[in-house]
Amino acid sequence: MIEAKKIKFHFDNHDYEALTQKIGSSVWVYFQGKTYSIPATDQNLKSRHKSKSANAGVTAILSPMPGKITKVLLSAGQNAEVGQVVIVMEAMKMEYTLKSELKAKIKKVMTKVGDQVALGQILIEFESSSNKAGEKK
Amino acid sequence: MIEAKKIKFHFDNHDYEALTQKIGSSVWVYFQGKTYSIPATDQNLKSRHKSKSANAGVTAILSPMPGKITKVLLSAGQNAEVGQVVIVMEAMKMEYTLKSELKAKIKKVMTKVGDQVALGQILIEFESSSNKAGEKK
Amino acid sequence: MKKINRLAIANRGEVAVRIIKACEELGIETVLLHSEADMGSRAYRLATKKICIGGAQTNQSYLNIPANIQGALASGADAVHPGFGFLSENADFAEAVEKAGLIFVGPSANSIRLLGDKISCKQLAAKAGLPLIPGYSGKDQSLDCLISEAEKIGYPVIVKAAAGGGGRGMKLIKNSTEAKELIESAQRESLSAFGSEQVFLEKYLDRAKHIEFQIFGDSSGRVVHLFDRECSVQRRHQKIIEEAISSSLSEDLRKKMGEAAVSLATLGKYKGAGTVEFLLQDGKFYLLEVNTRLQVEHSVTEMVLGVDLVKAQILTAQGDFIFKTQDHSPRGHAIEGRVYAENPYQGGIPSTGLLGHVSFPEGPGRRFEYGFESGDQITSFYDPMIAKVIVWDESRPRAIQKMIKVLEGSVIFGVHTNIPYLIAILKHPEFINGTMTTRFIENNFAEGLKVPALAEKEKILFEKVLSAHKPSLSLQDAQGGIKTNSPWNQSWRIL
Amino acid sequence: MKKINRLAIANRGEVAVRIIKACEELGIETVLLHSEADMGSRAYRLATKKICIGGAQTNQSYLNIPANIQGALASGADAVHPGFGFLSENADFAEAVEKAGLIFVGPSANSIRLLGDKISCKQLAAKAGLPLIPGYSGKDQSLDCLISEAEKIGYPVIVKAAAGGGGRGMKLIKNSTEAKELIESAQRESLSAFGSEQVFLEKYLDRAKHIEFQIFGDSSGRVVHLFDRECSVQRRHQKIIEEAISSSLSEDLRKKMGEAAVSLATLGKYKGAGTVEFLLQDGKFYLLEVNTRLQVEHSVTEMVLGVDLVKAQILTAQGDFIFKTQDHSPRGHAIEGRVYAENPYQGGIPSTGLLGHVSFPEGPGRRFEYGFESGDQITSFYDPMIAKVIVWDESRPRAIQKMIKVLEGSVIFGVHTNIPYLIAILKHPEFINGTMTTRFIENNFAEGLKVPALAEKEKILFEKVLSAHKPSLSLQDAQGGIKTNSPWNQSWRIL
Repeated sequence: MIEAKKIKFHFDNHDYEALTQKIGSSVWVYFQGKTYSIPATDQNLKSRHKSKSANAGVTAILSPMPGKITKVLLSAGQNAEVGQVVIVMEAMKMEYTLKSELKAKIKKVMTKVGDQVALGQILIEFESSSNKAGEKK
Repeated sequence: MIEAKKIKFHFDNHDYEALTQKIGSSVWVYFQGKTYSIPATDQNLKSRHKSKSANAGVTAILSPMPGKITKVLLSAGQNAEVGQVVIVMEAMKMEYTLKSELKAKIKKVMTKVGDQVALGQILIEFESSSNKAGEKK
Repeated sequence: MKKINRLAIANRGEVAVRIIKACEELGIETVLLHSEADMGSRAYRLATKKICIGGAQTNQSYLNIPANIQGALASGADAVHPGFGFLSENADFAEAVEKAGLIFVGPSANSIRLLGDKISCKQLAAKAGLPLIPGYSGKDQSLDCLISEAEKIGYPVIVKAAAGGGGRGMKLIKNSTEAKELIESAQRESLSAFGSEQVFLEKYLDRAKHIEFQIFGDSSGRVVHLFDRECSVQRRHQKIIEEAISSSLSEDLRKKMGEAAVSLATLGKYKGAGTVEFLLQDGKFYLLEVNTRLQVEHSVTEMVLGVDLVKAQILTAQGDFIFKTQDHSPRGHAIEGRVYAENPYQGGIPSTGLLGHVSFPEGPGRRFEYGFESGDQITSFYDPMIAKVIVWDESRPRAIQKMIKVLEGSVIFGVHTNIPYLIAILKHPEFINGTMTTRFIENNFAEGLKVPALAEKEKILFEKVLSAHKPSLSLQDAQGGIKTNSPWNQSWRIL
Repeated sequence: MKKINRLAIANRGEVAVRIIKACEELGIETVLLHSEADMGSRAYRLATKKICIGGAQTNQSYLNIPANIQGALASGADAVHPGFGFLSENADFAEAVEKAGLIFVGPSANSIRLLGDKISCKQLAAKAGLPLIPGYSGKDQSLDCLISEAEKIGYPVIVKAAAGGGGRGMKLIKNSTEAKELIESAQRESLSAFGSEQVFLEKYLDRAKHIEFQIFGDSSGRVVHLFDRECSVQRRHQKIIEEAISSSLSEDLRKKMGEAAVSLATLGKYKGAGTVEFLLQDGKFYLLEVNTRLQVEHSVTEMVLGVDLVKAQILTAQGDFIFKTQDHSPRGHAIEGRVYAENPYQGGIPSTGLLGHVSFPEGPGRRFEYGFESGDQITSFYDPMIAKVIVWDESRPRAIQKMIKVLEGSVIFGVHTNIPYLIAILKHPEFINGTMTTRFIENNFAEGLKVPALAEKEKILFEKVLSAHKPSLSLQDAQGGIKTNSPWNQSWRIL
């Protein structure tokens, strides 16, 4: 692993120094008591952005964190209400419920109880034209 | 500056781990609560060794540390007695006296008061066939 | 009476490191009983020996009693320290350790059953005359029964794991519509975390302070208390900031609560380090529960009292140590902040990943306990607490000021942490005044933190940083990290 | 009464870092007044502002009064902290700071003159009825006079810098033949270190313990003591290991010595942190000297008493702090080991160079104060002390045990250090028994350390290390480093 680097810059008659390190696809920065992380793979982001725009009619619940699915409460063809719990997952010994943010019909359930899922993995696909779906409680 | 590296080895049915780093011409090693430094330039050492052997009739007082010469008590042509103070130097705010370890005539004084000298720098050259000369008090 | 020469640690993370340090100082070898996922951890690197006892899933390793016993025996250990969490309050484990001929560093299995089980503890406390919170702790654990008992108590009601602790398996039920879901959730969490799905119900006290007493029993049956801690700053019943000693107790109240704690622990024949937790509301205190183990926040007690509780545990297990309460009086003020791997700008969502640069600004009266270093992975298998930052100073205001500085000087790259959240709490007037209750977070930080606007100099820095790492990269303010559902939505770019 | 907003530090190394940390916690900005040689140092990186005040040679920078004053004024500082060593006991400097309209963090110039000058201090102490060591402290500083006075006192005699401290400008004269050389040497060192060549003579007490009392005076003239330290482990009159509190004092003696220290400091109208040093021999104590400044070993007092002496200094300088002695009583035991950049296998010869990896094993009751990090140069211009390792534990035996572990876990690459020497001292029966006198080093470690023989596994490791760094290198055991005069003499090779 490459060490963190110091970066110096000048602004408004002052010299500043920050600490920075690229880890995976993010660049981390520490400056004046605060830590920032900046995604450094805009290629990747752009392509995902485009593919989403292209399928504007489909929305989904993505996994908000890596973890284990402990409960799936609805199945394909069923309707989800706004605020209804659709998925329960566990991460770092805490349980998180994923609720639907829209009233919509489920097109596909893409996970099952016991699955280890990754951050951003699609869990539920809706048939809907809304573009908001799934939020952590 | 390159980071210290871990090094693993196996001996007598045990796995061990040490920390190591090359700094300048030395390799530093930390193992089981002890720190070692190993000169990593034997080429250099060998050549100095040889040149010394070739001039076996000349001995010298070398500076045992980097520092500043604050007093030179004898000059070329004078005789040093065993234990006689020849040079006084200062390093890290402490004074160190360099005494002659042999009874010999001084061939050349190669430093003067106020000089900043390096570790191993020749300060006094003797005319003698003895091969021990100059030791820190 | 038996000198411990090699001690097995049935735990991981920072507490495993804490135990290793204590053993090193006592000249005791350590054996880390670890899962497959923990070979890149500080405890793994520091332990004298390490034995892999199973897979990453806790039921395969850290909650697996036979695997732990087998590992301890195979390593030639003569004692087992359970740390906190996992099997630390599991009486069967304590018993299995003793049966295997090893010393269990903790109370007897009997004490754990009496005091650690929340329900039997309440029964014992009632005998000892301690004030209890109204609730239900019956044997009928059917959903119907639990829901009807909750109705009887009257909402809000808390459902808790009988074998639990640390906020896991604990849910606040505000009304009847969410009762079923939350009770089931508590049962599942309890099963996963503690291996038992028994729960109980309590009336929720809505303006209470969390005050707890450190107790310590020697092998002769004598129990003393080592003063109090306040842990009112909690989120989802999980402590975030702890202090010693509480600034909310009168000397009279401190004396009464301390005596209550000691009388209960004495009745439970308590040995070693433990904690009696209370809620304090309107000047009245109620027993909350007893934790029959070392507490995460033991460090603040150590700093104000000048004791080493982990060494005391080990020495007591050997039979050669006695705490004399009269020798101890608190001095100054200590605060602990738990550093969680989570994103404070997204409601505390867990954050996992490869750790990069990690550094803490050491100095007088500062202590850093951490389990992971640069190059280690933070996984989703275990508790999100990756470090503890502890400060001591001569007074509470000075300790708060120091803590803010120390947190600002702490750098963790690779996962998001709650450090900005901790700083915001420390700067809140209610915390500064010491008037916070267990609803402090709910009342003041329900929305989480807002991503602060970037100053011009920060934008310039980020531009420079990105071009240093890779030219022509666009920039997204990710102090809040990737937005959960739509990572591209809220980015901004330097044009 | 005036709040300090920006404080200039007329010092370097670990004490500068210590002052910066205290200021950070008090919300005070810092200005490092540094030499050209100190831009690669931790204090340089941590200070809010830095001003270069001159060349590497101390008389051009750290001993240059006008340069320091000018730097402090240019930076907009409102106070100056002198640290220890350098100008910290220079009354002219204190005066110059005050004349420039800045606050001097320390006693008044008058107090420094009265107590800091070893000769006037003895006169004051005589008035206060303190027991003094027989000696000569007259104005006639001619070599002839000093030699004849030494003869009168009777060898062994110590010659000391009147303005000195820290073992510099101090020599032990064992007989008349070495008197001239050593007196001259003391004068030169004194001039170089303190800017004055005045010396005095004292009878050498050959089985004495070094015991000192931390004193603290508030702005109202009230002086208290904060208990004692023992610093008997000295080499060339330079302290190596210090402890608080001394294990050699009866309560009666502690009371008497503490009262003597306070009465002398009160007579000197002492303000802020200072130290009254005594020698204790055969149950009788003698005034040694007063240090009118923060002491290197202040940290051990902080750890056993629960105080922050640097913050107390700054707060006292602002006029808003008062130590109340009755609030303080010592707890547990603290030990400090000074880490010197020197080669313990060659009689402590200084070691300089580029620092590589540096790490300290943090943990409860451990404190590390250091001025240099990986990538910094250790030069020959300044004091060889590059770090301090301080531990606290509940008892002296436990503190010793902890200190050994902590030193073994400390890694410094790039310069040789006295860490093996410190460990050898801590393991010596005389130290463990607490019976050591100031001649402990002379009696037990006169020869320095012997390079230990290498075990087979170490040889295998070294071979592996060398081949990893560069194939076909030969190996020389250099735990003792390059032998001074003949680096090739005592090498050994793997064949």
